[in-house]
Amino acid sequence: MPDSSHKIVILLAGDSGDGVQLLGSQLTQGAAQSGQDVRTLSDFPAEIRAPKGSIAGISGFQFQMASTAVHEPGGQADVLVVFNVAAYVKYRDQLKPGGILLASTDGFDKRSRALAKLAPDEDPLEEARVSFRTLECNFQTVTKEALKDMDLGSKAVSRAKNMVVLGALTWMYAFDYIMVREALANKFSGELAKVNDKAFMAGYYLGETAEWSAFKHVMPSHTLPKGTYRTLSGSQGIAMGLAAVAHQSQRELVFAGYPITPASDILHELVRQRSKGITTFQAEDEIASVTAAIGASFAGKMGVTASSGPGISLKAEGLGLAVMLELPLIVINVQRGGPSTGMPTKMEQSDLMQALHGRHGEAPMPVIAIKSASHAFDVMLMAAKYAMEAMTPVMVLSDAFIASSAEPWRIPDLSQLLQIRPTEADISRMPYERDAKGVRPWIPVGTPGGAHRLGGLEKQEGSGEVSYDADNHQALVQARQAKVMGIQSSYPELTLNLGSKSDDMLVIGWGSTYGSIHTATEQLRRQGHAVAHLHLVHIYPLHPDLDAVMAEFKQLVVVEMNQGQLVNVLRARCPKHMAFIGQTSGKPFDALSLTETLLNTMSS
Amino acid sequence: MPDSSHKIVILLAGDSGDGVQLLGSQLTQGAAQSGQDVRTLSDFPAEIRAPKGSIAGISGFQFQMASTAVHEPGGQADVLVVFNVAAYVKYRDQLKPGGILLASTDGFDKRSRALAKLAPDEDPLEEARVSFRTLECNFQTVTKEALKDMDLGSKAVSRAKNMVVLGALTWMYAFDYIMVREALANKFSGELAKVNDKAFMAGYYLGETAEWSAFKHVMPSHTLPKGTYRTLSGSQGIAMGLAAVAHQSQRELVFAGYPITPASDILHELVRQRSKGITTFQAEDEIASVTAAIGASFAGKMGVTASSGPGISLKAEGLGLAVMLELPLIVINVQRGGPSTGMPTKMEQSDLMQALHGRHGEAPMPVIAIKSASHAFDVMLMAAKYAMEAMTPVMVLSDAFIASSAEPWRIPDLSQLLQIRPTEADISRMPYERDAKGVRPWIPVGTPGGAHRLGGLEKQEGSGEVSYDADNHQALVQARQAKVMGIQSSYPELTLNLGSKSDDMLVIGWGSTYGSIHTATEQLRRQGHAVAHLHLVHIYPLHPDLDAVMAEFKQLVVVEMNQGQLVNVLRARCPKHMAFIGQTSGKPFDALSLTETLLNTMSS
Amino acid sequence: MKAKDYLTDQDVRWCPGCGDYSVLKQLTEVFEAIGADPDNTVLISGIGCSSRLPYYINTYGLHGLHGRAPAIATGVKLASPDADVWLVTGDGDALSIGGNHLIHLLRRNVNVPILLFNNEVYGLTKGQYSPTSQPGQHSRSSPLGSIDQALNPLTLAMGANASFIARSMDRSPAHLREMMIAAKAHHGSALLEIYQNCNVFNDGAFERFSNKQHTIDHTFHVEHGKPILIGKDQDKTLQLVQGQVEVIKLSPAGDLSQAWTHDIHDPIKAYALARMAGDLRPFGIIYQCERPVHEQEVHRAMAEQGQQSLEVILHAGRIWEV
Amino acid sequence: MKAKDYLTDQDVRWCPGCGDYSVLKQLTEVFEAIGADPDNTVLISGIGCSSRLPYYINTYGLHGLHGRAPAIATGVKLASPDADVWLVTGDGDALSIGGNHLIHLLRRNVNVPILLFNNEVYGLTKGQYSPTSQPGQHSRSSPLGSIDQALNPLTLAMGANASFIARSMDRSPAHLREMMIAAKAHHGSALLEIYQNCNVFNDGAFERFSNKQHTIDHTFHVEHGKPILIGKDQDKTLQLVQGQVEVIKLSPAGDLSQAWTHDIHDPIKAYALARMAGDLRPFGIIYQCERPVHEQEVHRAMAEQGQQSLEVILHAGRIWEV
Ligand SMILES: Cc1ncc(C[n+]2csc(CCOP(=O)(O)OP(=O)(O)O)c2C)c(N)n1
Ligand SMILES: Cc1ncc(C[n+]2csc(CCOP(=O)(O)OP(=O)(O)O)c2C)c(N)n1
Ligand code: SF4
Ligand code: SF4
Ligand SMILES: [Mg+2]
Ligand SMILES: [Mg+2]
Repeated sequence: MPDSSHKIVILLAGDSGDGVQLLGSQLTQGAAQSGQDVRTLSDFPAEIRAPKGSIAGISGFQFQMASTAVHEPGGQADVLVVFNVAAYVKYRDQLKPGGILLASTDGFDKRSRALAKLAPDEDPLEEARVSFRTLECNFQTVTKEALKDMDLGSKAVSRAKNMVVLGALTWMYAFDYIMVREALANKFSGELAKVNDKAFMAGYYLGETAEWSAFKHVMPSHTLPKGTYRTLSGSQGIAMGLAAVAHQSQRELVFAGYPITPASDILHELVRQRSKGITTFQAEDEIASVTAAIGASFAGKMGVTASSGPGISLKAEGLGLAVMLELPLIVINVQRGGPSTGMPTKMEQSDLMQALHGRHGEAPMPVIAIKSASHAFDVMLMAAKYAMEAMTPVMVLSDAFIASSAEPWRIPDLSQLLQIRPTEADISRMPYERDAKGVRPWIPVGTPGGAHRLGGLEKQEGSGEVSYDADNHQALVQARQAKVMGIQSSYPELTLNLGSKSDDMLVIGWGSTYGSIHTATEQLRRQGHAVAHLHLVHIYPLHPDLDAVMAEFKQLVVVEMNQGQLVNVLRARCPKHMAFIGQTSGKPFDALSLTETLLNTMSS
Repeated sequence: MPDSSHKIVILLAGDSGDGVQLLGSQLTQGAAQSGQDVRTLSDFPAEIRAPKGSIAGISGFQFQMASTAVHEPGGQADVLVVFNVAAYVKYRDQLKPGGILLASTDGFDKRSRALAKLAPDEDPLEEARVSFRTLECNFQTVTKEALKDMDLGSKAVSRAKNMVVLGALTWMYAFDYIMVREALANKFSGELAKVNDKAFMAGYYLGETAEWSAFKHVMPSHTLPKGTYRTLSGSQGIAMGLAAVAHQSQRELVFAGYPITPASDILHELVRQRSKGITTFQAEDEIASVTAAIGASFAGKMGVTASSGPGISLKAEGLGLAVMLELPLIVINVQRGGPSTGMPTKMEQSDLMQALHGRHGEAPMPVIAIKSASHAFDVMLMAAKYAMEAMTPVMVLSDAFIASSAEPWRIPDLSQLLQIRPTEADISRMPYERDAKGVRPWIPVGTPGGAHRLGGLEKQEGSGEVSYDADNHQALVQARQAKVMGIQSSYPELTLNLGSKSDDMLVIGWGSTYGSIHTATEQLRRQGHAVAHLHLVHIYPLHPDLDAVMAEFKQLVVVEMNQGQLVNVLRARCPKHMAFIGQTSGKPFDALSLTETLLNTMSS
Repeated sequence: MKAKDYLTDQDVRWCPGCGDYSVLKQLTEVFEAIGADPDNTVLISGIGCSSRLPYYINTYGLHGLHGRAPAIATGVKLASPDADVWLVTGDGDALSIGGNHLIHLLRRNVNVPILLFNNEVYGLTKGQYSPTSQPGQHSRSSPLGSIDQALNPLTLAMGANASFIARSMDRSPAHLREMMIAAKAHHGSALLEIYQNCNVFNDGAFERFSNKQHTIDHTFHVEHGKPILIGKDQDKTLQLVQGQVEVIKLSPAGDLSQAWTHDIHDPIKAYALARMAGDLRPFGIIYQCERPVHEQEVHRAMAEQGQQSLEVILHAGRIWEV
Repeated sequence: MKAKDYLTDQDVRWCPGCGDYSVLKQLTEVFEAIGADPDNTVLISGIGCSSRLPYYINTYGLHGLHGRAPAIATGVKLASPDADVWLVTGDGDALSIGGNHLIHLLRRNVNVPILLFNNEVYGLTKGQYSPTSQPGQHSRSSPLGSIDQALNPLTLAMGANASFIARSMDRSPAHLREMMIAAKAHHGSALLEIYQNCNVFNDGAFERFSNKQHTIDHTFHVEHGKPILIGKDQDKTLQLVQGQVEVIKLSPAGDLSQAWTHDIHDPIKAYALARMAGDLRPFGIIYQCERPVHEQEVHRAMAEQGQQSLEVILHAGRIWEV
């Protein structure tokens, strides 16, 4: 009898060669198209291709789907699908007791057990059968059988295994198999398309024939607002957001980057996307990319750059220059585990203080934090608005989780997008003559009569000529600061993400912890606790109403994936005791244990 | 009748070609050797050699001397010595009403007035005679006369003018002219020595003959502790401090730098000094210098690097690596006016937040602030102690003011210097196996049986092998933090620099503001106000007793040459209201106006 | 516009006697000669005495970061491919901290003339030895003589596959103007090394090449298709002997067929000439070739590949209706 | 010690089939052959797949920062001039972000052999084009073909006045070992470019040079004092024609006196050989010369100038008693 709970967490795992990420993206796409809300989380191995069958080489893909809104990829999994024993060993602790284990038994043979460094006589499936509801199937054989008339080598057969699993799961959750099939047809061509389709259909029929009906689980459909939908990852959200910036500002963009995990995907998306009005440039390093972007902004296009960890550190000097030149610039930091090279594929929110202060001198610049893939799109528009309207570099914080996490997204109506009005090329003003908002003109190279000189030395207010005058410097330090504070007037209203001012405790977060905090807070509220959630988008300047909001609550807790960064910023401006919950494990908060931690914080 | 007040501020100013800096250093040296306490301040023009006679090209040298302890170069001058009209125009506002103006009239002719862009008929001396006690003398003629039998061109004569002035002032303040003369004899040789000596003596006799006796001012002598003295600038303090580090730690040093104002002088001093055990390396840029220093530390010597502004920003990535490798490293930031290229020759304390947070990831490192030239010497020993005993990079903050400011310094007894015991090359421990203090071993290249591999990726606690494990990362982030906190156990006691816990208000500062704050606080105390002064040396970790000390006072004020940096760090840990007094004009606080501002803060 | 109209009203702040004045002057004269459009001309520099030049010229200008001028200029060119961008840099700026950006600019062949002021010293920071300083040079950071080997900007450029390299001198105004015009006319990155005297920290570094009395013994001028002739009597030429360039007498005297004929398109001989770092050095255009220009390639590829509208991008791939 | 004793117990984490395995293996064999002392051997690398190598070798090792290995190695050498330091780097690491440090290391002539793994791609970041990628290369950051011109590591090194340049290949183990030994034996910076196949992101980039069937048409080996002979029948040689290296038949056939004799000390011909970036390329030691070694010069100068004790330093200059 089909089960029908509202939320299911599925974790897929296998060798990098098993195509787990592809399986995951097709499956979540199918889920979304079948009316589920979905959030995903990829867990890449650190190596390009670690030895086959080794634990280090396992790649994971987790998602949560639900017929109501979900905000995070979920904690412990209801279903674990493993292509081999190493995958099982790596992830068994993440499967709920009594959860479903779908195991490809061909990956559990003696050789596989040896590759996973298990004792020769150890059969982990024995133990599994006790703890979990197991579904054991030799997918290799099934795939071989399905493709027998296609004359393929065993490697090619292996590679189609993920399609069989895709079919089986599509059946199991009663996704619209025609859509999934169509999507495959669009993605692949020629021989490969045929192979994949056959394998997919074989998987789809497998459930029936193998009598897996007890595992079948029909999900009720999530009622979403009407519209055209697509799935969106954080990297895509940023790339599309930049396309939207070009559209809304009527300014072309120059994106300059240098490959680094996990920021590189933005460049990859941009070159694939071939957006009208965006020129991309792969520079020789991060210093060249930030300074090339500054050059582009000087020339009158909008310069954008992105990086992670080490690359962001290298851009420090360039960002200071952009502050001094008062040119628009967007810099995107896709945070990863630090310090130094750290854990490049893992997530962390430990660059916030660097975003605020990682430059010499008084060099203030707006900092905005992305909280999810779809939010990435909106944030790019905001960042560009502030950059082009206030003539300032803007730092956007994303992270490794957001970058690859995907969710269904309603494609916005272009007429509803944020308006951006770049500062005018007003040559009647001197290069550093400020308008009422404290903003100097933006005069692109080629503007008749607009010739002017900029530089990193302190400049005379107004003329922009070099000046070492004491009072002028004092005034300009303050003018640059005031101008940045000025963007507050464009901020949207500050609203609680959950709860109201009459609640007792306020949980404050920023960035990719959104989903976990939201879920945990929701849970506490359901349990009757008066807990509210506020997720900060504007880290600098903070929202002008924030102090007042914080003052309304008896208890304040800040949750971050670091050792305490935003919390100290807030402590410096709020006399109230502020609790802190931090984690730097490279993984997102588990909503369940976060709920408990918050509960303890409340009662303590 | 000779005057005899206890403190005199003298400001010398002229074209860069006039040798004002040399005059200043010889004069203060003479003052110090004649028993005065002295603090100096150089004001360099931004250009190497701006057009002769222009205001932009004026170089200034100010000092305060006193028969009691002085702590800063003073605010408004009692005496202004100008070599030309541009110098007068630039600095006239800095001379006290009724102060003495000593003007070299040859620099006030028509041509000079034109160069200074004055109206042809404007004679500033007229106005000067009203406001000041003027002493007018054509030093060019005096010098020419003095050197007439030496057959010199007018340029060479001009160049000796500063020696005449030196002689005149030596006479005026009754310094020991034999010592000054001797010093000149040591500094110059050959023809030049003769020229200078003649000019000096001519100046010395000038006072008598010119009947300047009314201006003569015999300073009582300052009673200093017995010992051998020398004058010391901040750059010298650092260079000698590093020599002392090599001596005390019995470890050789590798200093890697890249020229930048005002940090370059450290490299210049080091190459001149030729210290036993210190290798210097002028790298191709700041990134190369910090990474070469790290390489040296890996090899087993103590790596040191220094820079300013833009160069420090460029080192961010390297510092993060040093944190991860847990290798000793000293990085010295001689702060200057920012942001960006900013005001390279001016002082500012605006890099404190960068020192704390200017790296991606959780990358804590000790930060120590130098408060004066002599303190620089002591701080280098502390920094090296923490670096080598806790295996950590250490950031030392100095600034443009400290770098060139000079003071008399008692040469310390070597047996009294701070002990440094570098972490041992204990190969019985694994490379990342920590001792009781959380410190890993330091195993120089070449240690038999010590081969090991380090890297910027997160590492397994103990073995140091690469690890992406979540719990391990969490633990190591904390272990690195805890280890840095551990240096607190080596801190000297936290003592108030002035006043006691029973006072009402505590003024907190750090770095080169020491002199101004000290003087202002002293003044307030003299006026009967219960004000204490605490000058922080350890910025990170803060002194463990600091919170308790702050809790004792009713009122807290933080004074910094920035827009509010330390103050926010303290606010985050102290619920009390904290007032802030900031300045970013590129100039030190004037003690007099600081006194007033503090007074206003008290009563508000 | 006249040469002087290209000057801003800013006081020029170099030391009296500095070679930079000459370069500034020649540049304004070149601007007059080529009719440079101030609205479409951009000077990009790094940090150093030389890099102050843009402040004095009445066009668009950006005084950037130490060493990063090539990257900034690349960004300007990507955004405004048709702007006339000039790069202004020094030996420290271009070859010490900025060496990497320079070689990548040269390899990409971004269309900019590069004025590299080589004074073999860091002027602005008050006289430390630079990568082009001669071994043994006394300076503030090498009071007892530097031990570093010198970098040769011209061979480095040949190593990075530059499409134009030339050398001139502050004290040869006419030649300097000619070289600037040639660099501007070149289609691609054009590296012009300018020997420039820093009379404060490295006075006379190029005395033997610039002093009229010696110049004839220490310099020769190369021109495409013309024989290389050396010495007061122009009776000597060069030949390559086992990897060394040697001076030989023409024999029979005056027989120009024996002379090394300069071919700006010959990279190997250009490299040989560029290596001449001793007491005899070539001036003029040493090498030139045609290669695709980066910003044009970028925009050509973009045009070929087609650019998508926002509407299309948002709806690309799998979409569905709810 | 045997080759395998130089391996650590770490799992090697390169993709199966990666050319890096061969380089690792040859290096351990070279260590056995030269009797490398693990206590005194140091491998310094940057970031990249190739730069992971130090983790697998049981000596001192430092996996540093992307592009900065040359600077780190220089620091190690300044502190420990007698340590046997090797530099391990990739085309992205050494030539993209790290190009400047590399040329300064070469110019200073720090005594380190440099193993430059050139796979013409960024492997670790999953396959973007690199500075050595051929124009038109399809990659994750250039799905429609890269438009950048390639940088040539060997000409770049000649431009920076390197004292040793050589080329070998992952698939020629014996030759690779020989080149490693020669690089180690060289007194100064020794740049060894190793063609290395990245079978995941740029498979077959060097197929024509490494595939036994083609190699004879596309490669030739140079050895000092030996004639350069080309082709299956070794009946061709090279000659320089107007700046181009051309293949010509020996005529009369077999007359070696007509052949280009390789002279590793000839920088001009070395540059000509290094420029051969097409379908026929040289392998072996292309150039070598003796120049002062940086760290030795530093310590020689220090010894000559004399080092002062702390006591002397503190009391130098003007002091007085109170
Ligand atoms: C990142 C950074 N490092 C160092 C400096 C200091 N600095 C300014 S100019 C310069 C050297 C300039 O030499 P060069 O390019 O030869 O110019 P010149 O003054 O000789 O014309 C240095 C080291 C700086 N401004 N920024
Ligand atoms: C400062 C910085 N920028 C970027 C990166 C990301 N990154 C790591 S390796 C690499 C390229 C490596 O290419 P290569 O040196 O050719 O090594 P390969 O992997 O091909 O052996 C890049 C861009 C980084 N780690 N640090
Ligand atoms: S320091 Fe040298 S290069 Fe700089 S302006 Fe003066 S003379 Fe010219
Ligand atoms: S990505 Fe390429 S270079 Fe890196 S390990 Fe795999 S095959 Fe080797
Ligand atoms: Mg220079
Ligand atoms: Mg590579």
